[in-house]
Amino acid sequence: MVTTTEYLILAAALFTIGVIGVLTRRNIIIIFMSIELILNAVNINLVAFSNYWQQFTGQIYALFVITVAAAEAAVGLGIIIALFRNKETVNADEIDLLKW
Amino acid sequence: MTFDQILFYCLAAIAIISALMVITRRNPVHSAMFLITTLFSVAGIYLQLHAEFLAAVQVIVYVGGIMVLFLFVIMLVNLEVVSTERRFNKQWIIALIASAVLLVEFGYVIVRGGKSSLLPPVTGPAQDLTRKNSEQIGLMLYQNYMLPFEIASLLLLVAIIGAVILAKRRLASDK
Amino acid sequence: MADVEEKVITALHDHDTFLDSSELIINMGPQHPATHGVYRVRLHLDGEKVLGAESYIGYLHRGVEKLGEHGDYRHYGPILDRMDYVASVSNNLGYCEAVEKLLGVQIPPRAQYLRVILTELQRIASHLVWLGTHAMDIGAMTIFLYCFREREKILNIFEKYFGARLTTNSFRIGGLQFDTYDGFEAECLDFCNDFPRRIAEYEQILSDNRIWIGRTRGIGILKAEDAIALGVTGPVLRGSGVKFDIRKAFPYECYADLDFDIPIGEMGDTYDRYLVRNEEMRQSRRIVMQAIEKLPDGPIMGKVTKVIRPPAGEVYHAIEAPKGELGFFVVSDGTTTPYRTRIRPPSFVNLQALPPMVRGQLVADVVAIIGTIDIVLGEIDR
Amino acid sequence: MVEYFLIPAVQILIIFLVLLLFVAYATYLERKVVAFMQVRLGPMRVGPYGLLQPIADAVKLMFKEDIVPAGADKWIFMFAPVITMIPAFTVFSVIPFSDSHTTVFGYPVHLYITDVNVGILFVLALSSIGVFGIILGGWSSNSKYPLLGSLRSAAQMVSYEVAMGFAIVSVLIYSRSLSMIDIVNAQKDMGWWFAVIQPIGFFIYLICGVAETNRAPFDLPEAESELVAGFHTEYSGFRFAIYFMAEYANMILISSIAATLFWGGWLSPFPNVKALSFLQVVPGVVWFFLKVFFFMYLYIWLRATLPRFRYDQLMRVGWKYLIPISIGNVILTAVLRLYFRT
Repeated sequence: MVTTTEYLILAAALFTIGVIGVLTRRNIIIIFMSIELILNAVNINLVAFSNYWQQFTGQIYALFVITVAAAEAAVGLGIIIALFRNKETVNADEIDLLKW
Repeated sequence: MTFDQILFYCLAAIAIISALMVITRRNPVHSAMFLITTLFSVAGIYLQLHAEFLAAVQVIVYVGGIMVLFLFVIMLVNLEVVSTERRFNKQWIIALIASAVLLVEFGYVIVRGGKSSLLPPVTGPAQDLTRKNSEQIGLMLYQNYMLPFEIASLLLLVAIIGAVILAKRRLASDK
Repeated sequence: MADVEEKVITALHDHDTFLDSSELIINMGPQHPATHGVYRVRLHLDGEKVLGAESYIGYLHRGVEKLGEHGDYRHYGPILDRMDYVASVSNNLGYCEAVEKLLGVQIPPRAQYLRVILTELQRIASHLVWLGTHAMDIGAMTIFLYCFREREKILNIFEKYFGARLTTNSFRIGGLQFDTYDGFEAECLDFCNDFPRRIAEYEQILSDNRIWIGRTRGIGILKAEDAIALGVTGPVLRGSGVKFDIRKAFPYECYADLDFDIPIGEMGDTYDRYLVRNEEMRQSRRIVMQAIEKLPDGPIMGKVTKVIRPPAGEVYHAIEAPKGELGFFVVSDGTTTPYRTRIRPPSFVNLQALPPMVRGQLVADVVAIIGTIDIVLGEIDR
Repeated sequence: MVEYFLIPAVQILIIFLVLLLFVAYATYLERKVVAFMQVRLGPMRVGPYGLLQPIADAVKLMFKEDIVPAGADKWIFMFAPVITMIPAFTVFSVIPFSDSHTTVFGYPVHLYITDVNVGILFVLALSSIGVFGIILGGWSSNSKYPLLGSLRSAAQMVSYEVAMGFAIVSVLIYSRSLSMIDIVNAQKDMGWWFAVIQPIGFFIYLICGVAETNRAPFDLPEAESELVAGFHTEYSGFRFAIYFMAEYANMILISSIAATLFWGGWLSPFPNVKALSFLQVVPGVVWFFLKVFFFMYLYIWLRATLPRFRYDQLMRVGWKYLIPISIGNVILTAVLRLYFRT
């Protein structure tokens, strides 16, 4: 029997890895992928609690999180393309102008 | 150790190792590959938690949809210089310290929470997660969570339009 | 002309690409399934859209023109077989007539009719190869084998008559080397009687097919004035709506006695050229049937000396080869060797129309357009 | 232990081997059928009527040099064909070949590997993975034609998956279950194949299925005349064979799903008509494979007949016609189902 705590530890680890990725990487696409990692960590928590309480609410929340992730990926990647078109870079630290 | 546990530790190890690979690989395509691996093992963990529908959705939406989009964009903006550039930004040490603090906090909370069983006990009638998973999720989505569901659909619509407008080629007349 | 060139040049330097960064350059060929030989076209792409195209030719260069200046007049024939190798008969016809013109020789009527029969059969065979490969480029693979089935019948006739299937050679300066074999007329008529049914079969597969129409209608439009400016001839010119056919405009051999129509297109797109060539096959069949009906008896060789020594002078003579105007410019200095043999191959000139035609189309259309021009690399590179 | 591990393992092995054989002979079938449509004979040299041709092909491809292009991403290049093949074969674990079961050494054995309650979602999920092998294979080749081919296929497969999903949803509204077995049983209870009740959904599924497997007339990712061989231009030898096998396995898969969802799986035609009950003498497995064979034949027939679409036309067909029609079909089906509840 795997306890809820173990799921939470896994989720915490994934979350932290995601945060490290967001904070350290330059490539904006990889930053986006790290955000997906964070969202997944949250989903594991939601589903683990859903299992703990024997309620579907957690799973449905996770479903909404996936929906939001899809929307976020679509818009985010659109932004990356627009950015690349204008600046010819995908490095987050080179995009340092508010206006060009 | 039961079969369940062995499975969990395998999946968790795969998830964490490939998550580490995601944030350390130089080539974005490799990162995407490892992210797909992570997503798969997370889907496996959902299966362990009796969330079959969610596991299927995870694979269909994340792997089949979002990651294809990612790869598509990586190929569109494929730069030769990527392979020679610095991977990490300048403040990576500070970032690591901050993340370490975060991890410690998580660990503290989880260990404390686990020991003193801070989780409240089950309230309300328990639902049987194992039977007719997709049917029950469907019923709940369309009855109890109708409004959030509609809002989510609206969000997707906005995202579609937004993505199209953002990625659309600027016409010569706009310039 | 200048206008067309301008368009091509601006196309090559137009950097308005999808990501506003770099255009994609693709080398289609020299090893590519759809370039009909060792032809290389360098495409400038924006995603899938073609911004410009440059042709690179010469991979099959064998010095055909130069070889003509090194043997005597008769020796040139077998070399010319290898020029447009899907229409060998037509190559020889053009050359022989040019030298005959230079010599001032009249060839006997039987030889004239036989030449017409053979070249018209060759036109059908050449168009069949075109239809098969063109359809294959667009993805319809079955039609290819159907076309080759009919071509096989023509090649069987050729094999019996010439002794060869591909590099046929029996046209001599002054007439023909061989007379017909027994049953030649019957076999030709047999083919002609069967042929309309076959064309109907091809058209049944393609003409009303929505995918085929979608892939060819409005693709690679060549306007009549552009076509004339580029010097395009043959079915490509006629597809653009210009009624010009050397067989009618400057009749040679016995074409003046034969009754046939010149089909023309309306829009000048790939579909029109497809229809024009299909109709040309029908007209060629008509010509063959008439010629066999009228085929006179008599000698097959005119009065030509053993050693051909034309008077000093020059001549340009063009015939309507399957692909367009095939012209031979022969200069004689009074010796037994031509001083200069210059060839105006239709494929080479027609290929000029490729860059303006593919501009703004998609990659998939490039192969359709290369197919519709109907090039043979042996003729382009010579 | 025997029930949970051994029997499924043996079943998986048998189905895998049978499937490999089917894939090999699907290529033979295609070559023969296309040959007969094109007035020629097809393979005739290896074995009687060329029957050993697939084996000869496999041996040839095994011994060919495995070339990795210079500048290619070696690991991804070597791994990509496998990514395409694994899901194509895995999905067969939920395809019900028949509902009959026998007893082997005292253990009940079914003619399918497993029946999961999210069966059709499992199918969709796994089939959406196959596209990665194509994208990554094209990208890692470090060559332009494969890259164009893989970008095309990514766009194509993602767009046609949407319409295909909606076509399947229209069936699910009637079957009220995601399990493949239940879907067939629902057709048995209704007495009609879903193809009769859902003609629009059936045709959309067929079109999308052809597009999903990158077959003519939607074979743009590997359009021979334009992109040389599309995403697998740079592949040779055994890795090419894996792509090839995955393509044919996917064809069989799409045919099997079409048979299961729309043509009543293992059911005999018109199971409710008494006069036709003699058809039930034929075992369900035979009916199933006859149906699969028909769809495979349809694939080959299409390939021999139709020219290829152009990229923009393909996208237009997908987004402007198939997706709206399939959504409309789902709404119509749901409304009808609501008002004529049976």
